[in-house]
Amino acid sequence: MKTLDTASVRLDFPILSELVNGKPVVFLDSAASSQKPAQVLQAMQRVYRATYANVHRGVYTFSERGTELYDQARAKIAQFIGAPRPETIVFTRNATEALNLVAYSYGRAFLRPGDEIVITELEHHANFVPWMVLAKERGLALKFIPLTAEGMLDLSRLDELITPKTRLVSFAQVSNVLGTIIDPAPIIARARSVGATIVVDGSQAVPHMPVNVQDMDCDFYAFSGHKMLGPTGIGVLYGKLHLLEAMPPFLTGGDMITSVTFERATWNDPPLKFEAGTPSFVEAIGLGAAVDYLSALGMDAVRAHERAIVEYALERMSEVPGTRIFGPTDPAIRGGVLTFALNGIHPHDLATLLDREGIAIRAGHHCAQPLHIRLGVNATARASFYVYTETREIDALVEGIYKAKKTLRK
Amino acid sequence: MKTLDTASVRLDFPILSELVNGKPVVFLDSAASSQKPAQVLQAMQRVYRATYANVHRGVYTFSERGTELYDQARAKIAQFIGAPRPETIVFTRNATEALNLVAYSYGRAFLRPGDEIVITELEHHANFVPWMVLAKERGLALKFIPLTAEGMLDLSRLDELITPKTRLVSFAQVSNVLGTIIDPAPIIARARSVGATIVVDGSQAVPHMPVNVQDMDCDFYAFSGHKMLGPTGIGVLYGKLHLLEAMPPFLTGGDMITSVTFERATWNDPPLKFEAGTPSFVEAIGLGAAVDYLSALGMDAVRAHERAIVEYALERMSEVPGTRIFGPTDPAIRGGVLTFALNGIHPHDLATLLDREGIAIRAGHHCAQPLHIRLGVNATARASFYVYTETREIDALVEGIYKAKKTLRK
Amino acid sequence: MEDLYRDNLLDHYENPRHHGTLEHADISHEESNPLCGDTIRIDIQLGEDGRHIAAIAFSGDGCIISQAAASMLLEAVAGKTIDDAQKLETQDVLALIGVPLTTNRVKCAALSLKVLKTGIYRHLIEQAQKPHINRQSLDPKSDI
Amino acid sequence: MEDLYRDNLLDHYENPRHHGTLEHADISHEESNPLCGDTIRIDIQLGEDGRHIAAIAFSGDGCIISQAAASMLLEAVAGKTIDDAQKLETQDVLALIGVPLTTNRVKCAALSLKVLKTGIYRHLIEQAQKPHINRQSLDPKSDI
Ligand SMILES: Cc1ncc(COP(=O)(O)O)c(C=O)c1O
Ligand SMILES: Cc1ncc(COP(=O)(O)O)c(C=O)c1O
Repeated sequence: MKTLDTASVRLDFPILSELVNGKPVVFLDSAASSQKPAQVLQAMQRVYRATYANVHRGVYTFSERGTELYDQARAKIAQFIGAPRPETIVFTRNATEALNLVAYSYGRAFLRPGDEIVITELEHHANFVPWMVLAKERGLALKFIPLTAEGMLDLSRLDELITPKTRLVSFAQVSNVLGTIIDPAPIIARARSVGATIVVDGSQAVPHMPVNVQDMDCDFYAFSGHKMLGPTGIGVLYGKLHLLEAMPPFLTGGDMITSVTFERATWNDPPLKFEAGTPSFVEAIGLGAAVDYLSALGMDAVRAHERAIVEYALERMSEVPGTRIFGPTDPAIRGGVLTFALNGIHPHDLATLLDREGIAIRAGHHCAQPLHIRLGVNATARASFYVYTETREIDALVEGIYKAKKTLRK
Repeated sequence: MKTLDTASVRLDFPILSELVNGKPVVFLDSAASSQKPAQVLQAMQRVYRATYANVHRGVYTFSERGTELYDQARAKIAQFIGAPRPETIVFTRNATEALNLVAYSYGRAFLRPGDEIVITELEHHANFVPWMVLAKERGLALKFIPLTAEGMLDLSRLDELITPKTRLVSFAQVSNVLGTIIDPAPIIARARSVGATIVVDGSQAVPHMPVNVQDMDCDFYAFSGHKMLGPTGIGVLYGKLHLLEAMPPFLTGGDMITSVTFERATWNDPPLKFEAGTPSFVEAIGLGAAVDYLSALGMDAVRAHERAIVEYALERMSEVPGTRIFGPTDPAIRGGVLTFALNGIHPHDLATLLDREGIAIRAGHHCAQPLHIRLGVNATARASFYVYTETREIDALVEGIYKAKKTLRK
Repeated sequence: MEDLYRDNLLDHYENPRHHGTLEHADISHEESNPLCGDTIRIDIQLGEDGRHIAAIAFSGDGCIISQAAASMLLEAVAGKTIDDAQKLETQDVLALIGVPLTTNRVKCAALSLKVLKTGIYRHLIEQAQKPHINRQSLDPKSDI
Repeated sequence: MEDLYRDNLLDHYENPRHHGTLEHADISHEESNPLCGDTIRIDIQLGEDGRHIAAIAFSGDGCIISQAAASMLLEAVAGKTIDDAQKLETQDVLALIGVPLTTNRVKCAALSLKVLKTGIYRHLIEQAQKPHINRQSLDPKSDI
C-alpha cells in the first residue's frame, strides 16, 4: 500500500501557507469542510477561462466540451464509489439535498401510513430532520438504533427494531461527532431480510476511506463534494437504477423532461430526471478533479494516514487533565475526528482562544443535537483531520489547550 | 447615463480571446449562460486560497470571514434588486430550484383543490412544469395568458383569466425565446385586486436591466447567477418576509433549525430556514462580485447597450432571405435575444455549421416547448447578447448564415 | 463538402429511404429529442412469423443528422428480424453515418434507434401478456 | 488578560448577576443558540402597572460570552419598563460587553436579548387578546 507523503501533499494546498492572527494556520476542521488542492481549483478555472457554456442543450464547441467534461466527472465519481454505471449518480447541491431527494421522491411515493423508518441516535440533522418531517406528514413511525456507552451502535436488539413494518432504514457510515466507523453489513442484512429500502449517509466516509456501494449493497448513498477536496455547491446521490427509474421526479423544469405540452410532461431518464435546470456542472467537474486527486493518493493510504493521526491525537489528548473524549478509543473503528469536552471551559470559548494561536477547531453540536442529548452535553469541541494533517498540528492543539486553560484560570 | 465601453469590458473576460475551430470565438449564447469576468473568478479563488472554511457554525477566523463574505453577498444582491432586507434573499442552486421552492413550500401549504394558477404561454419549463405538477397533485386548475401574433402577452381578457378563484399568478419578466419585455404592472395590479400571490421569473431580466422588486410589488422573484456573470450553482429567491415566515421549510437538515430533539424540531428564521445544509457560499460570494461588476457598469447602460445590439441584429437579419424572426421587432420592448428560423435549414444544422466559424448560437426549443407549439415549430435558432457583444459579431453571424446556406445548397 | 455535411448524408436527408407512415402497423412508436423537441415516429409491419420486419417507415422532421440517421437505420433493418434490430447499439448507427459527431449531436443520431428499440420492446411486452410484470418499472418514462 | 476574556467579562461569567429562576413569573421564555444548542431562559415579574420589571432572572449555561452578556443585560434592564427593554438592539448589548466580537460570536452575545424581547413580545400579544391577529404570522418560528 502507498503511504501518504504529507509534506508534499501540503504543497498542493495554497491555503495551508496562510497566517491566522500572525501564526501559521493549523486547520483542524476538515469534517465540516475540507481545503482544496490547486488541482481542483485549476480544473474549474480552466472551464471558466477556456470552454465555458451551458451544458446539454448546445451543439457548439464550448457547450459540447462542457457536456463531455460533466459526463466524465459523473463517470469518475461512479467509479470512485464502485457504482455500476454513471446513470446511477445524481448530482445535488450537497448531502442534505441528496437525502431530501430520497425523502421527498421515494418517501412520498412509496411509504404509507403505518410504515416504519429506522435511523440511529447518532445521525447528523441532514439524515434526521427529513425523516422526521416525512414521518409526521405521512403518519409513519420513526425509530432509532440506540448508542452504547462507548459511542457505537447497539445492535443487540436490531431484530426488534427492524421488522417487516420497517420500509426504510437510513444511517451514517461514519459519525461526524464520535468518529465511529459503522459496519454496514449487519444493519443492511437485517434491513434486506425484511425488504426495507436502505439509505446510507456517506458524508464522512467517502472522503476518508475506500467505499464500494455495490459491495455494501445499499439502495441509496449520499455525500457532499466540499468535504472531499471538492468545491462547495455539489453533492451526490447514488441510487440503484431501477429505483431511480421508478421514482417520480423531485425538482421539475428544464433538462429533466423529454417533452412538455400544455397538457402533459414526459420525464427524462435518470439521472437527468432528477437534475432540473442548469446544473452545477463546473462544480461537478471540480469534484471530478478531487476524485482524481484522491485516487492518485490511494484511499487505503488516506485511511491509514488518518488512522495514525487519530491514534496519536487520542494519546496526546488523554494526557490533558479534565478532558472527556467522546466516541470509540480504538483507532481501528474511529475516523479522523476527535470530539472532546474540557472541564469548566465551554467549547466556544476554547475555539475562540485557540483561534488566537491560528488553530481552527469546531465547537457546538455539529448538527447532531439528538446525539448531544444522549451524550448529556449541549456542545462539544471537535478537531478533525485529513490528508494534509500532521502530528505537529496535534501538538499545537494540545499546547493551545494548555494555554487556554491558563487564560481562563482552569 | 454611462455608456458601455465594450472593448474594455471584453478585456475582463479571459474566454473571449479563445479560438474555436481556429477562429476567434463569437459567443452568442449568453441567454443560456453568460461568460464570467476575471473579477468574479478571482473573488472565488481568493476564498478558496486564503480564507476557506464552512460558514455559520465556526467561531475561528476562516469561518468567521467566510460567513461575513457570505452575508455581504446576500446584502449586495438584496440591494441590486431593490429588496428591503438581506433576509428576503434565499440562496438556491438556480432559478429552477427557486421556483420549485415556492411551488413545494408555498404551494403545498396554501393552495387548495379548486384554486387556480395563472401563468403564460411563453414560460420556460422552469416556470411551467412545477405548476403543472402542483396543479395535478392538488387538483388545481392551470390557466394560461395567451400570446398575440407579435409575441406579446394578450392582456385583453386578463379579467376573465385572473379571477377571485386565482390564488397564484406567475410569469417571466422577459421571455428567453421571444425577448419580449413584459410590463408587470397590469398583471400584478389585476392579481393584487383578487388577492393572488405573485411570482415573477426574472431569469432574463435581472442580468439585463434595472430591476426593483419593491417597486414592482411582486411576492416572489426568482433568478439564476450563471446568467448574470456569476458562477454556476447559485440562484436566488426573493420573497416578502411575512410570506417566508409563514411558509413551512422546503429542504430540511443542518443550519435551518434552531433546535432538534428526538421529538420535535424548531425552524430557524428566514432566509436560513430555507437553506438546509452547507450552502454554495463560495458561489454566492462569486455572485456578489458579479453584482459589483454589473453595478459598476450601470444597469441602465447595460440595457442601452443590448437594446442597440438587438436593434442592429433585427436590421441585419431582416436582410437575410427566408428568415422568420420570432417576437417583437420593436427594440424598445425586446431584450437582447434574437430568435429565428431559416427556410429549409434545421436550427441544429445551422448551429453546427456556424460553430465551424467559431460562432456559438443555440438551437432547439430553449426549454419552452409549449411556446414552440404556439409558434408552430419544433425548434428555433437563437442568438443572444450581453455586455461584451459587439456589432461586428452580428456581422459575423450574418456572414456565417450565408455560408451555411451555401453549404446546404439553400 | 467534407465530413459531416458530405454528400452521402445530404443525400439521405434530401431523399430519405422508408419515409412515410404505414396504415396497418404492428408496431408504432414515437419519441422526441429532449434537446430540440424534434419527433420521430416509426411504423413496422411484421411478417407472418411475427419476427421479420416486412415493412418499415419513419416520419417526423428534424435536423439533417436525425433524418439521415433514421433513413440509414431503416435501410439497415428492413427485412431483418426484430431480434436483430434489438441488438443494435448507438455505435452501429454512428458507424452507418461514418463521420464523427459531437456529444450532443449523438443524441440526434441516436433518436431513431431509441424509437425503434423502445417500440419493439413494448410490443414484446404486450405479446408476452404477463400481467405480473410491473409496466411502470419496465418503462422508465413515467409522466404526468 | 487583554480584550475578550478580560476581567470584567470573566467576572460577570463567574459571578453572574440575576442568575436563577422566578417562581411566579409573568413572563417566561427560553430559546437556544442554533450554533451550539446552548439555551437561555429568562423569567420576569412585572410591577403593579404591568410595565415595570420588578424582578428578572436568567438560567441555562453556555459560553462566557453568552453568560456574561445575559448577566450584563439583565443588570441593565432590571427596574426599567418592558417598553424600554423592547427598544434595545444587538448594538446595545455589544456596547455593554465593550470589546469587539466576530460575526458568529455576536450570536452568542445576542441570544439573551432575543429571549428577552421575544418573551415580552409574546406577553404583549397575549395581553392584547386580539383574536384577529394571526399568531403564526407574528411568530416566525413555526415548527413540527
Ligand atoms: C426565463 C427563464 N426562466 C428560467 C430559467 C431557468 O434557469 P436555470 O436553468 O438556471 O434554473 C431560464 C434559463 O434557462 C430562463 O431563461
Ligand atoms: C454525517 C454527515 N451527514 C450529512 C452532512 C451534511 O452535509 P452537507 O452540509 O454538505 O449537506 C454532514 C456534514 O455536515 C455530515 O457530517
